[in-house]
Amino acid sequence: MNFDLSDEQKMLQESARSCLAKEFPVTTTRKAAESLTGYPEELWKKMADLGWLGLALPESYGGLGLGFVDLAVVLEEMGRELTPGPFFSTVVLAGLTLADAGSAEQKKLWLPRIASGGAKGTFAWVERSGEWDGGALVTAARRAGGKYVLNGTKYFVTYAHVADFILCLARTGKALTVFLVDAKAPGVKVEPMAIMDSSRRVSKVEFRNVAVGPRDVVGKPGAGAPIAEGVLSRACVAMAAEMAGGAQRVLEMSIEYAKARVQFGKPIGSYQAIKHKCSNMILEVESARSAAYYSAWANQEGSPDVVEVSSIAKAYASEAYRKVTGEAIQLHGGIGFTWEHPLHLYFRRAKFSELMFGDPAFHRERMLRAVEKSAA
Amino acid sequence: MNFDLSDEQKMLQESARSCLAKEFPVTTTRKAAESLTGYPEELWKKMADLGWLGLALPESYGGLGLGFVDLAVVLEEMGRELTPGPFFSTVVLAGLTLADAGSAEQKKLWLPRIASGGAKGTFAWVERSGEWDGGALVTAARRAGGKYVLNGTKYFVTYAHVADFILCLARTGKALTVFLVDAKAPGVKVEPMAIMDSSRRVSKVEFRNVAVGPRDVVGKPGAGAPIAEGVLSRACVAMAAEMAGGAQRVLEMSIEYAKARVQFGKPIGSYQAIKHKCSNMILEVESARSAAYYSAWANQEGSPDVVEVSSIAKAYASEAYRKVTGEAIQLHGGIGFTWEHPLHLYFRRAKFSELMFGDPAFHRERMLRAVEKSAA
Amino acid sequence: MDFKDTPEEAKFRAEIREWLRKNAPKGKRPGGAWTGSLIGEDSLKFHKDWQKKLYEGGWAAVAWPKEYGGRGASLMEQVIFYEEMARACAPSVVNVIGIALVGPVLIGHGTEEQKQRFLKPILSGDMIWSQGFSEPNAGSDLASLSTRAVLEGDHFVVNGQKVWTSFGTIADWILLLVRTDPSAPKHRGISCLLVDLHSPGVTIRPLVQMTGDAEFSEVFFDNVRVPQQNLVGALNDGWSIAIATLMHERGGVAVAIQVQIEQVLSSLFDLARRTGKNGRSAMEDPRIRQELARCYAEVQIARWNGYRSLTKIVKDGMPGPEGSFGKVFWTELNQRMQELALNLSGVFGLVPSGDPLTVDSGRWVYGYLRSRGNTIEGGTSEIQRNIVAERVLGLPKG
Amino acid sequence: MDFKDTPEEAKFRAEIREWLRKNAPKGKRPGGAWTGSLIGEDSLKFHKDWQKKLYEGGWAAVAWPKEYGGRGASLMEQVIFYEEMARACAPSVVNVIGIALVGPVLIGHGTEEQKQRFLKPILSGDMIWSQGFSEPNAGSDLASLSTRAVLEGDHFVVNGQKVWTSFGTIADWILLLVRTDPSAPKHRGISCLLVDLHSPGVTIRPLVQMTGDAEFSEVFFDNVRVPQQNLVGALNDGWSIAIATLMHERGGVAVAIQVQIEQVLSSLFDLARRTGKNGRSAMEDPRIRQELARCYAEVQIARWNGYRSLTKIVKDGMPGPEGSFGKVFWTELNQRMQELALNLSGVFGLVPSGDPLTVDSGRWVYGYLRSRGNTIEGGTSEIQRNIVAERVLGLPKG
Repeated sequence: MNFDLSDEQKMLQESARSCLAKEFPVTTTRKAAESLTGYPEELWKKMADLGWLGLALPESYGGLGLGFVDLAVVLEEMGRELTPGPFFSTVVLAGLTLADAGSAEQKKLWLPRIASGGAKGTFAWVERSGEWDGGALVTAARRAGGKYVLNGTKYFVTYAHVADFILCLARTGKALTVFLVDAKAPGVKVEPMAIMDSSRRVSKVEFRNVAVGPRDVVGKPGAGAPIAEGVLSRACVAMAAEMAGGAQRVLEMSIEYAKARVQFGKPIGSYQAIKHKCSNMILEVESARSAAYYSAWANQEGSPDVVEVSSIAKAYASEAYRKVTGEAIQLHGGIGFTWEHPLHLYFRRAKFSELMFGDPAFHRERMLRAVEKSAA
Repeated sequence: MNFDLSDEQKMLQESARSCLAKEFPVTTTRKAAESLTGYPEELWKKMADLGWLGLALPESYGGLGLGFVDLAVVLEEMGRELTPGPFFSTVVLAGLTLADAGSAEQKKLWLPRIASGGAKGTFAWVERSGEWDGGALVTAARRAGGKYVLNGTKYFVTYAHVADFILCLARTGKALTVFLVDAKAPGVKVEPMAIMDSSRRVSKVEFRNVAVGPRDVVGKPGAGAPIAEGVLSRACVAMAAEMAGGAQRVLEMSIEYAKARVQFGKPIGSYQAIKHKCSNMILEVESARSAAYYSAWANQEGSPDVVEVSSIAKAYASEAYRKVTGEAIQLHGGIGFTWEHPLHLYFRRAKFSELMFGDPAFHRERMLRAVEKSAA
Repeated sequence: MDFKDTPEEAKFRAEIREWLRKNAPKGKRPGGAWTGSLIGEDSLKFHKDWQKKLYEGGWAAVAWPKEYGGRGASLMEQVIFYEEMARACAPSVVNVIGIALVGPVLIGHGTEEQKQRFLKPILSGDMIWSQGFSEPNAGSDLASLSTRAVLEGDHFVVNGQKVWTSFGTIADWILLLVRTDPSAPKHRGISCLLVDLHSPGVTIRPLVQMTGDAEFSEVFFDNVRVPQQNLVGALNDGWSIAIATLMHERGGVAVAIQVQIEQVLSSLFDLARRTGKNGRSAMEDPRIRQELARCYAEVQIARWNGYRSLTKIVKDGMPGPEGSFGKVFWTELNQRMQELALNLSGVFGLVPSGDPLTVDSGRWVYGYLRSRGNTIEGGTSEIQRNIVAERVLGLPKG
Repeated sequence: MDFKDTPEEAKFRAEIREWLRKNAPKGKRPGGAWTGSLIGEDSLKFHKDWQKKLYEGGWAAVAWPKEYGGRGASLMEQVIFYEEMARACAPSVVNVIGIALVGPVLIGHGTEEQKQRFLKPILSGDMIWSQGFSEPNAGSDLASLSTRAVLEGDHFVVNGQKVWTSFGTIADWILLLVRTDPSAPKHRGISCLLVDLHSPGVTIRPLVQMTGDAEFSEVFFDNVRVPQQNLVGALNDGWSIAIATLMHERGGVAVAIQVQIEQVLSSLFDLARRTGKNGRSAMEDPRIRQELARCYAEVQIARWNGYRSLTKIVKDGMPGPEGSFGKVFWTELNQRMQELALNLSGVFGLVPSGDPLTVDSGRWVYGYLRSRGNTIEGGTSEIQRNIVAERVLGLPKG
């Protein structure tokens, strides 16, 4: 048993930290987040150059063939700086889904381009009901001749406004199917949405009579449910890693401030109320990290407890992140409540991450069902 | 608007406090609680002498004709010292129920004897299901000739082992009816139960083919549900008052200890962690008291929000009491964990009070239904 | 113990209710309806007009003595006033600092000249006030403030910086705490000045808070000259005035706050009724019901605590222990209500105002962010808890 | 990163599993099955017999070096040992203080004579040990202890009182912290003695705790004579030994604790499955499901934190930050699990062991009460949080 990063993973961690913290710190990228695309183009190029985009994609398709743990290392660092951009959507949601369930043709077409930074993808899931349960979806693909005709509206599709293709979870009769849709296809309309988390971009995507060929089915027709389950598990773990990184960064800011800020003649960090607050924060941050990495490993190894541990990681990390960012604002007092201080960006991101891909209650229920199923 | 005790009520409070704290403090009555009856007989006599037993009973039946707020004053003081004995069962559960819904004959027979200390009563409600919802009850009274035949088993009947009569909530067909049963009647079997709260006595009461006459029906046949609703509301308020008193006493012990106990060269009460703990404790104690008295007043005045506010008081006060006693043990450290220190008696009482007559979740649901009903 | 109006109270209630029925503005209002925001010309004018109307009706400051244009209303009547204002959904007054803080300070400590000059325009809303207490290095530890005022001839010369100055961008005047004796112990060298914000040397910079709004400002003083007659109370006696002011703030605000959290609760319930969750109304979800019930219960308890506190103040001139934790209680409760409201709509709950998908015009997104400030401004929850522990429970100072 | 056994670990696991299959006691056990109680003759004999069997099989102290009768097991092997003991529902050893604390202290700091004399009977369970650290006025502030030992000729004369002495009533010997230099700074004047509890002048009084059991004792020393050769380590160097001992306690206990809370979780789920709530299984109640899921998740997270900590210890000799809050994590989690279990059965959950209506032989009533001690004993949660803040996060001392 060994719960530690390898030396290579530690090097990856260091290089990611120094790249992001020095070249793309939150203090500068928050301006880019307000730009048209929502992220600096040079950041995306840098990620491609460093090999991050193909990190966990198979070597045969231009990737580095590393695992989800390596990916988690990078995601944790991105979480620290609230790195904006379509990394999560392209790599975690789209790339790994194709690598996992796509046809040889789909892989050959898209994976090398993803790895090189030449293509971006995303995954369209939630609809107006706001529910993450596949059973609630109404977007449907109707068979017409040898094709499918896709109709419906998806929301909160991350970075769809820059995506080349969109994986869309849709109903085919009673079952679900995942379709690979060209973002420029006739009938696809992408409209950016405003959200509280200004460091991430999402869109509403309308599919109106979009024609999709049988070769654009990911996996088999009707096999969308297990594919979506995999997408959800990976999204959970990736977000948990990001959240652990963000919470860690917020904790560090808080400790630094608690040591420096003097009130009543003493650094506020010498008061027990602040000490105990910080102590609770580190408990939550480290626990979130443990859960993120354990579940990353489980996903990487295809361990039978994948669903259960991914949901634990998502539920725990998002509550931890929310609490830690809230406490950090409180600890910082007035300065933490300003627009200028980056804390509120973390606070906003925490809430978005908590609700996106299912809230903690949803994941506790998902987890418990998986536990019951494996016990039965 | 005036949310304060009257001068008379303050005098009652003072006299109750000095009587109970000086003559029957928890440190001495905890021995009596292990006796056969579970309380010192002289305490009961004293209560009768002071007029407490008839405090809220009509003057026409030998009572003092005061209100539920006055009763709450006495109950709060009893809560402070965990006063054992059948006061709650006899006065709140039995006496007020007869005063509210009993026939003239029943009142004439029992109320003066209750007021003088000459008779004790109780109320039998919960069954093996553990549920407080009347719909879950199976104890049933079958009509046979001009009589009823009662069969079933009740649990957690407070001080039934010393009661002269038992009000029993039973099913008559689809409806519920309350029956007044002589505790010595053939077929009634009272068996003491062990419970975690050693300062209160409860029994299992079996009714096996117990014959009850039509004159023993309280209110009308089939009118048990609203009567039980009244019993439940009054039980909630009375327990909330007791709990507020107990929590207040525990807070006082904690403050005293925090001032006296020195570790690392300073009284532990000078450490912020202890300060904030105590600060949270007083918030909960005072809030529980506000809720107890507001709901006592609402019951006294027959205010339309009785159900709602009684359940608020019960739910809030029991969570407050549990938290305050738990924190108090923690604050006392080792000494608070000993058998000898009375803190654990309060901790036990808090848990019992929390679950008896419905747990906080039950009361939040009851409250919300009442709110919805009054809004509709 | 009695929770019904006395005949006098009932009369007062009928009077304000009737006046509001005739005079409260109807129809659509400029600006964010739910924020009571004063940002923007339209919104400021709307609120100033409303204050003028209140002033003309004699309702601008019910708590002030009659001789100064108030109604000498008892505390209970003030409660009734706020209750009826809320019932009529009447807008708040624009000059809240002037009416709730500066007016009472001047009535208590001001010279006759100061009263003559300032009280009427405060009431009418013609002279908007702000409060200059906090500084970058004097937050919880307010008494360590370092903005200096030096008497030169018949003027004070003021230098320094204030922060978290409410209404800074729309205010005409500021109630300022300054250090006038740097050699004295820190509570003893502070004075209280009335400063015209249009004076040369004053720079006001909006302080954007995490909501994106700028309710507050930073105010810089660079050799600002303030006439000596603008000193309130005695020289170096400003700390006791500041404390009295903060007390006013807490007392006055407490009543209005209760009305506000009851409105939040009511909107939260409305939202729950309208929201679907797992194919049925959120109002039918047992888990959400528990959370709603918890909020409902605590809002009532806050009200009852408030009633007890008011009764105590009326009888003894000061609140009991239940009055000391009111701010901690409502601010933390409000944070939970805002959070629950956001969560009800799932990820759609995060769409802010402006987007067509926003829930309740974005009030919950705004409220979720804004509510984080409540546990900081006007004394952090940590400071509040220390105060309760030391002053109410008598625990030794750390 | 890999969570599977290495081949060596797998071999070790197979060996202990096989031995337990053959040797672990089967059938009904004396005493409270769920408390692991040692109270009562029967129960004590049962546990002593079991320890003898472990000793004969060479399993009594896997962590000790081979030369002293242990197996020199790695930390991972110790984890495996505890996991397999739990899997086989094997009883715990009776002489836990001897094996987990006194043995390692003697191996590290004892004289050759002390090792020869004490180690073997510790292993075999023939000599039961207790630990005498806390005093009535030295709880969290342990270093302020005042039990005195004065060297007179070749004996120390000990006077004073210890409290919360575990196994006091069944122990033969005690590891005692005493003050040997009252004039030195408080951490510098403490020594560590091995004291025979059968010595004249020792009085042991059972300390009944709020559960009604007496796991602990008060021990009084009235001119107790202790031979000089029973001093462990150097004179006045006892504090560092005490700290090392407490570290041992925390490290060793952590592994066993994880197994215990997993058992609590599993029993809690069993109970929920069996319990009816509003006409259906509690396992179908959405509110209870959330609470169960929360407990389940946190138990897993405690395990993962433990794994990280173990990995760190193996690599660097000391745990990382995730190891510093383990006690706070499990003790507070356990309190919540005990509470949830009680609540599941409603008011029937409060019937203690002995009454026919009791749930799960009263284990939850007992556990609810007992769990309150966990956040106090071995360093209160408050002290633990201070330690994390100061030593891990580097915040300044108050």
